[in-house]
Formats: sequence, structure tokens, C-alpha cells
Amino acid sequence: MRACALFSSVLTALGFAVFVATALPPARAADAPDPAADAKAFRDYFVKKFPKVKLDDFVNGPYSMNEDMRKQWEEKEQFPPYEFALEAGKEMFATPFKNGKSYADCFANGGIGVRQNYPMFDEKEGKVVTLELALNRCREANGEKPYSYVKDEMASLTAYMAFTSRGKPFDIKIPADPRALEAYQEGKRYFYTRRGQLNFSCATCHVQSPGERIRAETLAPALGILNAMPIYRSEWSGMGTISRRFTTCNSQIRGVPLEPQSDEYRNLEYYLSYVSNGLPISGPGARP
Amino acid sequence: MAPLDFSPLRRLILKGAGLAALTGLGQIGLGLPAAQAASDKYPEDAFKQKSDADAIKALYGRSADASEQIKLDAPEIAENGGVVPIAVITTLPGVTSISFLVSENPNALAASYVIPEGTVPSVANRLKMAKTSNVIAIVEANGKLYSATREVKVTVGGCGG
Amino acid sequence: MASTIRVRAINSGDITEVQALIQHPMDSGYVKDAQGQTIPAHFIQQLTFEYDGKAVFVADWGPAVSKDPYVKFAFKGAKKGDDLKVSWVDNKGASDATTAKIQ
Amino acid sequence: MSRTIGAIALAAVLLPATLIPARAASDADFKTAYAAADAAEKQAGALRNQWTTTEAALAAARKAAEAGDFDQAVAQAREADALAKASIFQATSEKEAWKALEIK
Repeated sequence: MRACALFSSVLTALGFAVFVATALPPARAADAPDPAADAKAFRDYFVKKFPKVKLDDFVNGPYSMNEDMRKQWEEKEQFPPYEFALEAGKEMFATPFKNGKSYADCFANGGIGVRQNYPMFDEKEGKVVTLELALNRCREANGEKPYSYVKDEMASLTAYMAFTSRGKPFDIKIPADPRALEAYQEGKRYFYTRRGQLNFSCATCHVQSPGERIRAETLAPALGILNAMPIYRSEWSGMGTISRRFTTCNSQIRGVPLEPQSDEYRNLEYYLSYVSNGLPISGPGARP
Repeated sequence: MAPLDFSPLRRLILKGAGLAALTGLGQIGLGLPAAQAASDKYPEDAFKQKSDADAIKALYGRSADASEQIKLDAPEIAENGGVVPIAVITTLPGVTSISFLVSENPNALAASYVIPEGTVPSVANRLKMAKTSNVIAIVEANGKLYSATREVKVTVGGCGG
Repeated sequence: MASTIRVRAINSGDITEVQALIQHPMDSGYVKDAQGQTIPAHFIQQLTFEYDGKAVFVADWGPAVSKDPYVKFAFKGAKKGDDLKVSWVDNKGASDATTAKIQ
Repeated sequence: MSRTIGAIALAAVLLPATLIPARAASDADFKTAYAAADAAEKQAGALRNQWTTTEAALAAARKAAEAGDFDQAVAQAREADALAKASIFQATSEKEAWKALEIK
């Protein structure tokens, strides 16, 4: 019986894929990537789709588009559930490593008010470096074990760093390096690529249907979605990082998540952050 | 007494001001302390009851009448059943305790608050709700029991995938 | 170890508004872990706020109060700079207490 | 057009997977079916596009085989194989198809 259910779901997924494939316009010549034009089109799309939402309010995710939820959120924000993580992060950030150095030594401006610059493209490595990755590299360079990317300490540290950057607009740069443009383009491809048995892309939920409910959740708009990270999700009963958000999104559409901080996720974060340039950092955030 | 417009009042309270508006109202009567509410003893038995009616009986020994003077503030649709912000404020005088019940939870009684003299009869807290249910606020005032009820919808949480 | 209790007590005129957030799992006893084992109930039963030697607010909680519980109330008679004592005890007998300055 | 043909071919592969084998399946049948599914899933892995449902079917196949229920083990392995092939098909067609969704 279970076999039948599976069988039909395979067919459904396939049927969907075939439909999409055949409905495609003939492949057009690959235009050269133009991140600035992409970002403008991206922002314009959301502004047009949600004329009542102020641009900066998109960083508040589903709360920007649902009054009843917004009220519950404001209630929560009076004493936000990320408070403990934020305090722990502040303490961790100030505590030196065994070698006497600290996180502050690894970052510009001692790590204060810099979250809006991440991820950045590292021209030496030729790859995107996210804040989570930079934090673990900082630990390892100082003889400390890396943290899990998805929650707990990593969420606390990034919560504190985001908090010191609240209100600062995302300022992601794509240097004149073909590898940077390639990383951006790969991130964009990941964002729009359908995957998982449900045949969903990131865009299916967060571009086409923000504000709508899927199962029990109200979908957040992709514009500004990373500005609030890390987040305390009631559904998780705890904090989660960008890595956690990406991996759980993948498994929700029945795709096997990639390893946190894999090239794909790094590129995806680069793309998503870039197209939200100009919108303020609002993390840490609270979400349903 | 002039009817209170609750929503601006609540907003004022959220800002931590405007509470003075209420203080004249809550503290009339002698506050006949009911046995349960006045004691420091944890009402174990009441928390073990399954239905709202049994829990109210175990806690107070009688049933409550609906009152327009209780404002129960709860969302229409809980964004997550695990964290539902629920608040109550009342203009009833002589309040000695305020309790919250979620009718459809395995055990209906969620929280019960002792309100000594000098404390404003207003409480906000966050409760878990297993599913769509009535939420009942009970206010004990001048030895009598009053209630307000609201339905809160809870959609199935998470997808477990 | 850092306190499990966060308190904000803000005085304005005769009224002091108190908000508290407590770090506690508040396990209901109805949830199973990843291995399918029921997580035993573990929740704060009583939370007490004392001012000037008297209880100004007592919360009796069951397991239906949310994880990391939050409560807000207000009382009369305190001044800025006064102490507010907060303490809790859970169903396993664990407890914590702190004293906050009214702001 | 080749995509459509691919899908039909795939559907043809899928059909026998749900049929009850005429005779009881053996350990060898399971191993053959599982190896095929595992190979397809590895290919999906190389395309960075595995499905959780494929993994679940593979696990169910292993579990059934351990319990000596080879009919069930073979059925699960074939499902896993079909799912893995569908995920490969998805990843392959999405190499170009993603562009249709892009905001321009």
C-alpha cells in the first residue's frame, strides 16, 4: 500500500517535471550575469507584489504581511525568546580563547557592526566566506574546535554579531573577479532550481507564494529573508542559523540536505544576501 | 462606570504607561481571599484534572459566570501552538486570582496567578495549545468567579519531514 | 552559571511593570524524543515575586506554559532602585532565584 | 521531446516495480535490485540532488532484507531505484529549466 502511494508520488513528481520541461520556452542565449540589474528586478518584484509593505519591513518576514501574526510577534518582542542566546553570544564573544586571542582579532572592527558585510568573497580562496564559516575558521586558527553550524553556540555568536549590526544595510560586494560572479550566478541557479520529491525550488515558496500558508507555516518573502538571521523559531523551540534554515528547507521539500557550508549553500547565501543589499540587518529574529 | 475602550488602554500598558488609569478600579472590596488563591500551596490536584470544568472546580470549588468586564486578549490563529501569547485585564474590583485554561489540552488548567492587594489585575503569558480550542480566563474577585472565553485556532504544527 | 531568570521591572509613578523570562524546558510529558521515548514532564510549578518581604505576584504553572516561560504583571507601591526578588521551583525540586533592581 | 521520451521510459521502468513478483524473491534478487538502486542514488548524489524518500526506501529495503522478507526488500529497492532515477531526471532537466523561474 505504501508502495502504491510512493509510486503515484513519483509519477506526480515526474508529471510535474515533464510539464515544466515541455512548457519551457526555447533556451535563450545565456545572457551575461548582471547582479545589479538582478537585485533591482528582485526588489521591484516584491515591492510590486506587496504594495502595502514598506521596503525595510520585508526583513520581518511573514510578520510584514499578516496583521494577526504581527501582533503575536510584537507581543513576543517585548521579551524576545532569543534573549538568552543573545546574552550567551555576547559573553562567548568577549571570552578569550585558550591562546589569549579572541573572536575580535579575526574580524574588521573587532567584529562589532560587521554582519552586514557577510558573506564576502575571498579572492585568495576564490570562494564565498560566510559569517558562520569565518567564525569557525577563527576558532580553528586559534586552536579551538569548530562549532556545529546549525544551532547552539553558532546561533548565539551570530545572534550577538547581528545585534551589533542592527539597522545597518546589507552591503554585499561582488569584486571584479570572474570567480565571484560565478559564485553569485551559481547561488542564483541554486535558488531557482527545483529539487526534492516535491519538486520545489527556494523561489517556489519564497518568491511565488510569500505570505501564503503552506501546511502550518506562513512563508517569508525571499527579499530580506537573511537579514533577520539567526532566528528563534517556535517550531524548532530554539535558535537556528542560516545553515539550519537552508538544510531544513531542503528536507521539507524531501530533498537530502547538503552539508552545512558546502559550496552550494555558501553561494546561495551570497546571492540571497546580495539581492537584499540596502535592507537593514534585523537579526536576531523571532519566527513562528 | 463608563465602558472602557480596551484597545488603546492595552496599548498604553504595553508601553509601560497609563496603568494609573486602572489602579482605582481593582482595589475596592476587602478582597475576601479564597482558600486556594491566598495560599502558597501549589494546586497540584487542579492541574491534574482533564476538563476545564473539573479544573475550575478543583481550583475554586465552584463555577464561574461570564463577565463583560474581563478582556481576554488572544490571537485568532496561533502562529505556533507552542507559543501562544495570551493576556487578560479586568476592571472587576477586588481581584484575588486570575487563571488560564485551555479546554482542549490534555489537562485544561495552564496557569493560575495569585493577585495580592496592590497588584494590578492584569497578566500576560505564553501558553501551549495542543489544537484549536477555547481559552478561558477565570477571574476571582470579591469571592466570586468570573470568566471570559475566546477560541484560538491552532493549525497543525510543523511537517515532520 | 548565569541566572535562568531575566527580569525587567520598570517603575512609572506608583506602578511598577514587571516582565520576566525564564530559561526552562517546560517539558509537558506528552512529547517524544527522536528515539520515540517520552520526555518526562519537567516544568516550573511556582514562580514568586517578592517586594519588601511580601509576595506581590505568585504564578502556579502547569506543563502547558510555553518553553522559556514569560510573564508580565504590574504592582503598586515600589520605587525606582528598590529590590524585587524573583524565585522559582520546578516539579523536580530544582530552583533558582535572583534579585532585580527596579528601574 | 527527448525529455518526454525519457519520462515514458522511466515510467516503464517504474511499472514492474510495484508488481508482486510471481515467485518469492531471494537474497540474490534483493542484492541485484539494491545494487541498481544504490548506483542510481549515488549518481543523484553526484548531481547534488538526492531525495529523502529515496533514502527512506533504501533503508526500508535493508531492514526488510535483514528480517528475511526479500519480497518486501526487493519492492523497496525498486522503489528507491525509481525515485533515484526521478531525482536524476529532475536534476538533469533543471540544468536549463531553472531559468524560467528567474525574476527578470
